[in-house]
Amino acid sequence: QTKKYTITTVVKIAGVAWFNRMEQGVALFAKDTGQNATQVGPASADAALQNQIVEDLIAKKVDAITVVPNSPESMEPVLKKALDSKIVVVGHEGSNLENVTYDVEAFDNAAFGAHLMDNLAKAMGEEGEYAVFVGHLTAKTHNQWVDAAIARQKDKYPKMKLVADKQESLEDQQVAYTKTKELLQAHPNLKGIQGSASTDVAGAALAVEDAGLGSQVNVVGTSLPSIAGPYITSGTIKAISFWDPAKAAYVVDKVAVMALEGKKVEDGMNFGQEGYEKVTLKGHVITGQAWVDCTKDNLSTFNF
Amino acid sequence: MRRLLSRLATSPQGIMLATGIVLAVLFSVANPVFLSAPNIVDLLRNAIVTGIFAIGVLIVLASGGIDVSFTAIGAFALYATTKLLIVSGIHPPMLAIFAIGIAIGVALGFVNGLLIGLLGLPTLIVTLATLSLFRGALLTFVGTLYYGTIPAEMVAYSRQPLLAFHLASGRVVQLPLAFGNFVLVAGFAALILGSTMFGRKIYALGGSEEAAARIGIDVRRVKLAIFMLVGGIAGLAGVTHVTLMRIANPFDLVGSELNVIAAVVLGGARITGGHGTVSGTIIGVLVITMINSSLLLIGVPTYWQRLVVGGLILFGTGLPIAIERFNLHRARLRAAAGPTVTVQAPV
Amino acid sequence: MRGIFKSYGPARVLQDVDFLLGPGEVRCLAGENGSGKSTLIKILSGVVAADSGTVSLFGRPVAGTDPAGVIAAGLSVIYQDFSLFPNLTVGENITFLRAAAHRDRLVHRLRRRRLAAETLDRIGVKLDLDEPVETLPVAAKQLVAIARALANDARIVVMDEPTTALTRNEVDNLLRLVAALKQEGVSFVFVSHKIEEVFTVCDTVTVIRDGKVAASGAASDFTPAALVTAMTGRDIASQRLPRDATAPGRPFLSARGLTRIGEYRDVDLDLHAGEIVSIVGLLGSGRTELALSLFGDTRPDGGTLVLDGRPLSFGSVRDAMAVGIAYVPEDRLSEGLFLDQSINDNITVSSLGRDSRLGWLNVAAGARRAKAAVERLRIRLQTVAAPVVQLSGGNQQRVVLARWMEREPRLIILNSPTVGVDVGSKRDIHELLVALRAKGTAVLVVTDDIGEALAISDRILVMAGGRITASLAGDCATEHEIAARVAKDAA
Amino acid sequence: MVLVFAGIGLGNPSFVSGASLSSMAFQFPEFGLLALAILPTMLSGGIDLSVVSIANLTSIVAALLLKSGHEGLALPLALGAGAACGVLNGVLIGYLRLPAILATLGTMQVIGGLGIVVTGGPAVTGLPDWYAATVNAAPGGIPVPLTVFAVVLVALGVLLRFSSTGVQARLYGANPIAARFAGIPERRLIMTIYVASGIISALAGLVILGHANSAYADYGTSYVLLVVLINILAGVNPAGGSGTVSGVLLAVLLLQFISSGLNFLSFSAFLRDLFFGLLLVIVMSLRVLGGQFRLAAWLARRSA
Ligand SMILES: Nc1ncnc2c1ncn2[C@@H]1O[C@H](COP(=O)(O)OP(=O)(O)OP(=O)(O)O)[C@@H](O)[C@H]1O
Ligand SMILES: Nc1ncnc2c1ncn2[C@@H]1O[C@H](COP(=O)(O)OP(=O)(O)OP(=O)(O)O)[C@@H](O)[C@H]1O
Ligand SMILES: [Mg+2]
Ligand SMILES: [Mg+2]
Repeated sequence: QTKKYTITTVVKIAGVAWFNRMEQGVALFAKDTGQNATQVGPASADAALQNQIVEDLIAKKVDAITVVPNSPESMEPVLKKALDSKIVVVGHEGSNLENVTYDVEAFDNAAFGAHLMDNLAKAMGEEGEYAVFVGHLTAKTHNQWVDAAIARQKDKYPKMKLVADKQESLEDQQVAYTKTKELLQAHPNLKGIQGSASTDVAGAALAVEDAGLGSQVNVVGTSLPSIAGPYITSGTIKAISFWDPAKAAYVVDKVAVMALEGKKVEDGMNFGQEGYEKVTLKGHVITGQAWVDCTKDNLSTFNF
Repeated sequence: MRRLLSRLATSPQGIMLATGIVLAVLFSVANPVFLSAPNIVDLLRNAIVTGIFAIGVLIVLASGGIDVSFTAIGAFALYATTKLLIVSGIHPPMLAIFAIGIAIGVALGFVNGLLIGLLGLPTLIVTLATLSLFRGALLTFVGTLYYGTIPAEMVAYSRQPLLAFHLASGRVVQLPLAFGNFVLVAGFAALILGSTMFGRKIYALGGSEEAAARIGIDVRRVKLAIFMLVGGIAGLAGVTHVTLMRIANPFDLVGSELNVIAAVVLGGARITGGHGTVSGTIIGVLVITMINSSLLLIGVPTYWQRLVVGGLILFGTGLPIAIERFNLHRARLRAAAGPTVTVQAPV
Repeated sequence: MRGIFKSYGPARVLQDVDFLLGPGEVRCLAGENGSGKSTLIKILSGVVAADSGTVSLFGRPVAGTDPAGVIAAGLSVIYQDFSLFPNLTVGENITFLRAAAHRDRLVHRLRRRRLAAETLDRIGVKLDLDEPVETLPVAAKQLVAIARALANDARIVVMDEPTTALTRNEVDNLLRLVAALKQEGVSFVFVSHKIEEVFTVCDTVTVIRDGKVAASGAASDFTPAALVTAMTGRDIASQRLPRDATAPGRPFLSARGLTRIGEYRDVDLDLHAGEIVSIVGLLGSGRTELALSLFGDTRPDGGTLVLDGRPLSFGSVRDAMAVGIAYVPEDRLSEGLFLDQSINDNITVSSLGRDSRLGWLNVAAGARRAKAAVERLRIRLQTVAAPVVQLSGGNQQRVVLARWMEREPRLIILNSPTVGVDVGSKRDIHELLVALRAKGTAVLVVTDDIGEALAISDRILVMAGGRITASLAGDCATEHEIAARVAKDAA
Repeated sequence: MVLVFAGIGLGNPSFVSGASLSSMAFQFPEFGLLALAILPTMLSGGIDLSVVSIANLTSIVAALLLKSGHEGLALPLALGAGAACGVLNGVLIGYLRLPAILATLGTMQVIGGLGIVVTGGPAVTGLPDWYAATVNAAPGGIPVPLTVFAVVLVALGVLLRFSSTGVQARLYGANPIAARFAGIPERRLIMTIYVASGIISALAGLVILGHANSAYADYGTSYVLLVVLINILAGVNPAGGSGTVSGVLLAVLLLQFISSGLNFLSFSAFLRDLFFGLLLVIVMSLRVLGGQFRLAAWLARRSA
């Protein structure tokens, strides 16, 4: 066995379902490879707290930092500091990050957004009014998905119509619920809702069901089976798409070790994880094709 | 009748009611749907958890203290209760589930009460500390995992409407049974505050703690009781939140404390203590809920929403103050009508 | 109470005090400001524990602090600071004590209203039972405090300066009531700085000086002069202070037709440099409101103010201060002092500009001035760095005065400056005002104490129903004459 | 504080190193400045919940100006924006007499919302390199933000103690009615206090801009309660009338030690919340109990 490295993954916030699943991937990687890989995250999804953690990790002299930033731009200086201290930095969900050794993306964000729109269009029969949610107006990836989705609709589904502008759920299910209720009041003909934060679809679906409109309004979006499950079963949520955070983390850590060992990532490499069998490399951004759709039919195959 | 009206017009609740009506009129001019039955029912539903919390905050404010830990207590109760049920697999009736949540709340309130009553620490300091402490303890020791599937009793309860009707469009409009919790808590608090000596002692404490001690009120015990009561109310709010959202997420609720306090203060309670009524608090809660959940309806662009919410809070705070100033001015102009203090011939 | 000792930190407040009260006895507790009267009362009522000594009530010992037990046993106290609940209504305040003492669980609204109304009837006062206490004038608050104590059917009533804010009629009512209750076997402890009251109502007297019992005996054994000597340890003559022989010059401040609707109207007033003017009147006659307008705190609705011959109007207190007007407010605890802040800061607050250059303070110079002021006004204290809350009432009032002396005002308005101040201190304050007059300051005193008005004033104005109804020369008027005018004009 | 430091040092010896100290020195000035910004408002019996929003808005203003090449204007206009926000608070609290807690709760949203309106959500990036380089530099081993913090700390400390405005602020906090009768210029004073708070927040914003090399409308949202907590831990009376900068300094350092220490020992982020709460309870209880003990000892000595 080669040298043992300390690799720490810094996530947006500790303890939520998404990053708990990611931690499973980190743990699996540690078990498989014997590396000292762990995961940490702040108590609330605040860029400032994430910066503090990375500062401390630099002082602690870890070998590699892998990071899922709340606000990629805000982290550049501290990541640069890490690179300057000879620490390997691998990003995830931060394709625009500059101060990283590599960045691993599960997929192309624009393609994913377009895919979500395809799902929504299918659920709505390619016509009618729809609305979109982002977690925060300031969240970059959410906005990329939604912008790409809207572009796709304009391009391919002319009979569909976006009502109101992007709704902000503050990543809070209660807010998604309230906003959806308002949407239903303001736009009685609403037929579809697309969510971005993992709790958006659940809040929206509950609001739709409470209004007795489960058969008329269709919800799709990004989420996890454990969150959206009850509403996928009841049929209000037609489909959710996501990528498996555990697999992403596994690949991220693998890339980190490669970089530490001085190996280069090549275009078309196989990382041995589903969706990352043939990655593309552009600059330092490694992109897979790792999105997964979950519908009523395959819901039972997921355990997270 | 006129006397009653003029009393109402000069009371804080009355002024807030007027402010709320002004806002409602503005909103319904912007979009007439605002005044439709479904929207009003939605508004009431959205006010439930804030409303229950607000009653607790009112009690603390009336006693001259301030509480910011109630959201953490609510989150603790909501999560610990649900986890307990799920992990143990027991299926008690809904009433017992609420009782568990309330008991957890009372226990945490007891911690506040001990520090505040026994050690005599200032309420803001203690509750700011326990806000952090309870939340940290919950997420460290109880868990962080989100439960998307909650116990069947809770789901069944959450599906029961207190009031429901169908619209021609096929829409269902329903007010969940949980609204009853809000009504019960409000009624209970009105009774306690208005008609029991314990309630009057709360106001007495808020008026002057020194004076209360001097007439033999056991200040420590009353404070302990207040924080246990308020903890219980927060616990109930937490469990109610679970049934409304049909999830148990330990990250929920914390962060909304200032919003709730704002609602109570808007309703006429004073940060400095001794004042506030249940009716005023209800009005305050409705106004805040209205502000927070009507922007889309009245067509405020998403990018402007935070700004507008802030602006409306300022408006909602400022208008009553302006009205009160006007009332004072008017009262002075009318003061010549008759002396308030007269000294009669000696007995 | 026997052998009572009590210290607050280094300050020994009570030393070996014995205090006895029999049934149906009215005992006066006399002493200078800060001699320890209020402290003794707090020990008696179980609010504060004595360091040593025994307290027994109706033959049973009282241990430690148990105000509820003491109240239930039949003792009620009218505190110097009233200790009312400002946020509650008059009716509730009056009945709260009794309800708490009876360990009621529920509120009995009707019974409460009846009790409150009856009690107010007994002391001959009409107040709106539903009005919150905080909006009442000071005097009405004091009446509520009295009513509350009586509503509890107490067998002992302790009155710590119950008459400070009351007018003559009300005081007479109260004293008559005390006499009547005494016949029913109720005992009283009566604290007052008003010597006449002591002799009108008390059977026995205990004098405390510097925390020790200086004299004790039947009231008939004392003459007023002897009592004052026992209290202060020095002789204080009670005659009028010398008047300035020279006629006052041009008016410093004149008001013509000054009106603020609902408060005062058509007030014509001339205040001259080197003159002391007093305004007397009943509760609610508008004196405080007039004073506040002269200090720029409120704006008159009509009329004119002329200063040094030029018309002006005040936008704020700052404007009035800028032309040399000072104001000593009525309630020194809530309006006058920063209780938890140092004596030094309390004295220098209004003249910070003097020690500062471009906004930067010369802290040392400020402290020097504060120390000098403390000596000049003979304020009794340990250090100027101590919080002002530790001072006794009379010394606190001197701190407020010292603050304004620092500004060398051209007109100083004092609202009830000697309320709750002992005879010795009162005399000192009066002398201070006379000294100010000698320096050419105009002095306006709002007071309930006709004796005080007579002792110091060059002119006495009677105010009633918001108008000035009479102007009397200070050296010709008699107490009787003024009291008659006040009562007549009010009717 | 020494105890906490030593405790963590025992747990992980590398904590007591230059690297960790310098890491901390980079972290705390950010929220330390915000804590100082709230101090004068709490001293005067008010509170300013909008400090974080002001910091973010000023960093956005500075970022936009830097980006558009108006480099000379950036600093003065950013400070001006902070002062303008202070004026807004001052008008609401001093002139319109809204309770400070409600007024600043409102302006927190208004000013934060303004940041969103201006940026349209995502972070402002693409600043000239010199800015971040300057802020993140450490001439002579002392980070620039630390110097800013130290200068503001001393300046505020001197102002509060040795200027008439400082003394007036404290006295006004102790008793506003007495302050009016003592001729303290109420409205002007409140205006000064909140403008000062706005300007210090703006400095915090400029430090954040350098740290993040971008301006983000939602940065540091978790700081609002943290800085109130710091002030209270520092012994500032929430009702007004007492509080010192030295107390704030101690509290800031203490919290930074705990926070970094927990990161070093790889404890869960939620423990940080727990510890902060516990610390506050313990410190306050000791203060009360200690006060009683001291008094008891005193009395015993006197009567002996
Ligand atoms: N004629 C009147 N009729 C009714 N209310 C009055 C009248 N005059 C005054 N008042 C009220 O009573 C209050 C006056 O009380 P206040 O004690 O301040 O007056 P004052 O003249 O200073 O008397 P004092 O100095 O004896 O207290 C005012 O606030 C006013 O609202
Ligand atoms: N809480 C306290 N802490 C420290 N010193 C106190 C406290 N309360 C009272 N004192 C001091 O005890 C002494 C006696 O005060 P007390 O209030 O009993 O005087 P008093 O005789 O009632 O005076 P007055 O006539 O002014 O009301 C004073 O010197 C006062 O400064
Ligand atoms: Mg006294
Ligand atoms: Mg008066």
